Amino acid sequence: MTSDVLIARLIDLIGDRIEAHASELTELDQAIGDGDHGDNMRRGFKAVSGEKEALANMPFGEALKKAGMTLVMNVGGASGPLYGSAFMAMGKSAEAMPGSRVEAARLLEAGIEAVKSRGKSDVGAKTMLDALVPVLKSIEAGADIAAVRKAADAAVEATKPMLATKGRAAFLGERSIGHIDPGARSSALIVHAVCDALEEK
Amino acid sequence: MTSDVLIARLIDLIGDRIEAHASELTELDQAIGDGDHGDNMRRGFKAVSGEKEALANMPFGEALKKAGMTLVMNVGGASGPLYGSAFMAMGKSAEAMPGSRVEAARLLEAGIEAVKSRGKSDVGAKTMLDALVPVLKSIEAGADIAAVRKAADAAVEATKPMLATKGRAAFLGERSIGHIDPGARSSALIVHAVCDALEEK
Amino acid sequence: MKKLINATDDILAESLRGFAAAHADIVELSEEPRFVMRKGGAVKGKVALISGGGSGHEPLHTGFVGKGMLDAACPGQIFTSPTPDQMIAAAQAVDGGAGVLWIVKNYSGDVMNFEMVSEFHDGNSATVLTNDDVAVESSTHSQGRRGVAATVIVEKIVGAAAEQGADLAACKALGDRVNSASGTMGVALTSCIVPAAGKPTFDLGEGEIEMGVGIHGEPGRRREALKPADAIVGEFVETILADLKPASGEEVLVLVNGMGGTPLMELYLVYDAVARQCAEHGLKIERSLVGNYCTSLEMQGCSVTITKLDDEMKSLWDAPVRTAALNWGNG
Amino acid sequence: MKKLINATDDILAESLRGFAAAHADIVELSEEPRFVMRKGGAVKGKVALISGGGSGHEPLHTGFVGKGMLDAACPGQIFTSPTPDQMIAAAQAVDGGAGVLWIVKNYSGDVMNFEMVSEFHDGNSATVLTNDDVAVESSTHSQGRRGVAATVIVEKIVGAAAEQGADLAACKALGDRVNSASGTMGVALTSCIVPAAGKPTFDLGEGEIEMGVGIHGEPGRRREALKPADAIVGEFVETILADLKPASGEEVLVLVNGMGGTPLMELYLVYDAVARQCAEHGLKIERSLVGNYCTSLEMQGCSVTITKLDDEMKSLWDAPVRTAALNWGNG
Ligand SMILES: Nc1ncnc2c1ncn2[C@@H]1O[C@H](COP(=O)(O)OP(=O)(O)O)[C@@H](O)[C@H]1O
Ligand SMILES: Nc1ncnc2c1ncn2[C@@H]1O[C@H](COP(=O)(O)OP(=O)(O)O)[C@@H](O)[C@H]1O
Ligand SMILES: [Mg+2]
Ligand SMILES: [Mg+2]
Ligand SMILES: [Mg+2]
Ligand SMILES: [Mg+2]
Repeated sequence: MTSDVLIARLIDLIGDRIEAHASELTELDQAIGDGDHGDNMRRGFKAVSGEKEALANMPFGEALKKAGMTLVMNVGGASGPLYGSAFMAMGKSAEAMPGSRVEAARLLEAGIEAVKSRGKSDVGAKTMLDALVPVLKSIEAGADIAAVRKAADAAVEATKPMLATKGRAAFLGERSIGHIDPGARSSALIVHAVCDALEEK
Repeated sequence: MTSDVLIARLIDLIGDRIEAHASELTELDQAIGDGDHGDNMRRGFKAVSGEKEALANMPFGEALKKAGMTLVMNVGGASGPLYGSAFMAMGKSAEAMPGSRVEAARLLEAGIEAVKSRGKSDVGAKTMLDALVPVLKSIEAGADIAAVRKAADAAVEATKPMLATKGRAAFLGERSIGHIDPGARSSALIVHAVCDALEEK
Repeated sequence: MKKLINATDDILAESLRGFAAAHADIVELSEEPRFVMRKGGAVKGKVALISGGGSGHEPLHTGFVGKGMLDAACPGQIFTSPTPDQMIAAAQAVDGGAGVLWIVKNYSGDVMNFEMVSEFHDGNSATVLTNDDVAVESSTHSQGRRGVAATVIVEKIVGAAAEQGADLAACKALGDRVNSASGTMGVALTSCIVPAAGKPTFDLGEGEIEMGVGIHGEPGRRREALKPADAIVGEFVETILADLKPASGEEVLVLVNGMGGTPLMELYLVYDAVARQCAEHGLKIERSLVGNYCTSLEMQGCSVTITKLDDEMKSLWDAPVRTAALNWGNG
Repeated sequence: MKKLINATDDILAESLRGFAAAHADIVELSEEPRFVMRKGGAVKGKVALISGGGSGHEPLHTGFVGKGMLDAACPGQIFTSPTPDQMIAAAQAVDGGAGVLWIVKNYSGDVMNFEMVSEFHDGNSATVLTNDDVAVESSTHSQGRRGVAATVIVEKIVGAAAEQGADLAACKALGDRVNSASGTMGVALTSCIVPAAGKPTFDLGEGEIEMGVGIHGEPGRRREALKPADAIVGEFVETILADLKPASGEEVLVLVNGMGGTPLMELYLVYDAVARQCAEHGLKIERSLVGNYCTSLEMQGCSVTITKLDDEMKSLWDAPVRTAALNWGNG
């Protein structure tokens, strides 16, 4: 798959998955947040979809940067700057489509680092990082696509017993325990969409 | 029964009956009014009860006038001026306890006339007059106490199909049909209490 | 019933005490008999404006007591007209020698109680009866129309005139003129809960609204399916304009009034709809007011009032007012 | 979901249009990127105060734009922080050369978006982060406390100082001081409904309340049985005073803030309870504000804020302000 095709497929697949799961994300956010995560993600990736043509014709890194900026300027909330910064950082870290597992891991790592520094957070705080970092680890450990998917899903489940210490859920203290983190779930959805795109290759 | 005993009994019996049926009156008023008739009546007759001692020691007519004034100054709404004016007018019409059926009818008639002129209304408008006037007619027709009670209850039921043209229910137009008028019901309650007192004689 | 209250019987007393304490620079409270008056009481030589009515419509009327608006307000029990003793005491406290103008919303209870005042109290007085609610066609009943949110506009405009020295006859004529130039219609999305009743006055299904509702949870024109704000406003504007018959290009004041439980965000959205539709009808909105002014406890919903304006009314609307709920033009 | 709206996606745009039209004498609206600014834009030589945050808290912040308060407000989607482009455009429009003071409520989303502004836009600026919510004990989380209704007080007092010519450093220091002198706690009787979600954020039983709730329907300290207003206020006052540790006889400002769906009658009743309890604690309420100022859509409930006052803060509180939601002292 050429870079332009991959970019277009990624945009479509991520957009579809977010759209299909928007109410689920909102419900998760209603339990321990403010009930807007589904709408935030949908608005952001709709805006990215609106730029599909232009993005597909950019170099891979530039497209990621531009998509990140679009997320920042359209999402708002916590997820806007976090996903936005992640995509921008990934775009900065790699000019072209990653050609190997190692390059793919480097790309994701750059995104994760951006989330950590933007969110002043790390794994264990019951956030999207608790989905993204296990996925990175599984890639680094040589997992195949099916195993990466599994790692993402397991990581999402694993946020359930966590006590939130970052984001809006942190205000709940103990009451945040027992619920899946909406940002972890949306991260897993994106991971799934990327896996689908890669399988089409 | 002497006038003072009768006055005290009337105050107790009317007060008890209103208290026991306050929620019923409110529910009737919720359907075609504003849901305060039970509370209005209870507040008014509680205030009258608070003056029982003083009222019992007054001449019958004076006690009625004073009770009417107490209703006017404590009830508010439509029922305050209406029942208040009725009691005041009855007090003006008779100095002493009515000694005969004819005198009793004259007393009630004075009250009814006061309601009509205060409310600029007459029978058929789905108001308390549609309970009071049939009761007066039954007394005039020579009914015994049991029959007076029946007349009151039948009159209350008969307000159900009426179209309200006076009071708050009038704003409902056709939608006022099918509901009992709360003021007719409270009038019947008072009539029942008076019948009880007379039976104790 | 979920309310921020202590005992049902104490709601009114405690709420009024809180109101008087929060606005001690503007009002004084008499607890027995119950009335709120402009701080300092009677203003010599000025017509005294007194309004009153059942409580539960706050800020109406207590929130409109102060310089440039009401001299006193008599709050009755919740949804129950006040009693004559309150009105008499208020009149004695604020009559500055130029007479009293009673401003009364057209409900039989209110009308009768205010009527009784004249039987106990003499003094120079006149009454303006507001009856702006166009929801209920007047032919189907003999009670006339209800007085609702335009009462606020009457109180503001006549209050300004009285403050500027208009005499009793002029105040009365002006009040009648503003009332006749006004039409209101409302909608409820939910019922209010009268505390003494403890449960909703009516039950609306999840997808239902009550069009033409009053401010006591009285049913209105009809119950129907929830519809978009534009459609609700469309019916309001059509009905009001059919009644007011304004000339094209006529200047109007628009009041979008919340019923108590509807957030400002929705009220401004309704105002946007009214503004669009007034423009389509060739009307010029010269003044506006958006907020909770004539409420019905915690009811969700709103009403729209349109008042045809002339230059005198416009300048009186703009005149200084200093009350708890309306405050502008003060140095 | 029952709301006075047309389509969910149009709520914000239509509501802002209505707001701007109703207050055209005070504000101007930019639709894209979205911000509301003081009519006339930048005031030369004056520090520009800009706030922003998710919508659904009206009148916060748009209702506080105008002379003596904010120069601009950036409304995000409902309960969602605005995006950096809005802040940048607002800063460009209102910066009068003396720098920009950002007033931001402490939520990670808001903080991150405002932080990003500095990465795209340079210019002299400082930030006041409000975090007055004492409901959640700070030890149990690392997010710090939420910014809630005291934000209104910060905006009013710093707005007055900026209007009087205070420089950026002084405005920033004052804002931090007012914030530290303030504590807030809230309660919900019902949940709000985020339009895009279409159903209540949480379910409270008929006899339940959520103590320590935030302004987005986030759960608070605990869910418990409905209790009398005095008991609710008792817990608020104890918790706030434990945090503020005022001296006996200390002067305070009290804000009783409605969450959007609670009528004024109840808010004044709550104020009465606060006044009684402050008196018991030997505090002197020198200033007060009662009404819907920092809301949570149609949520029923309220919050109480207590701010320790000094003479400077008192005089700045009294200084003229002319906005849609606060208006006093104007000739
Ligand atoms: N400081 C942070 N670091 C990492 N992720 C965070 C942080 N704060 C929030 N998040 C993530 O953002 C998600 C919430 O996003 P969203 O609901 O869109 O924003 P908001 O919380 O502002 O309403 C959380 O579920 C969490 O995964
Ligand atoms: N004009 C009138 N003439 C006679 N009775 C009336 C009139 N208006 C109202 N009523 C009576 O008063 C009753 C309502 O009383 P209440 O609920 O206490 O007052 P309000 O209607 O002011 O809330 C009605 O049910 C009716 O019987
Ligand atoms: Mg959220
Ligand atoms: Mg009634
Ligand atoms: Mg009533
Ligand atoms: Mg949010």
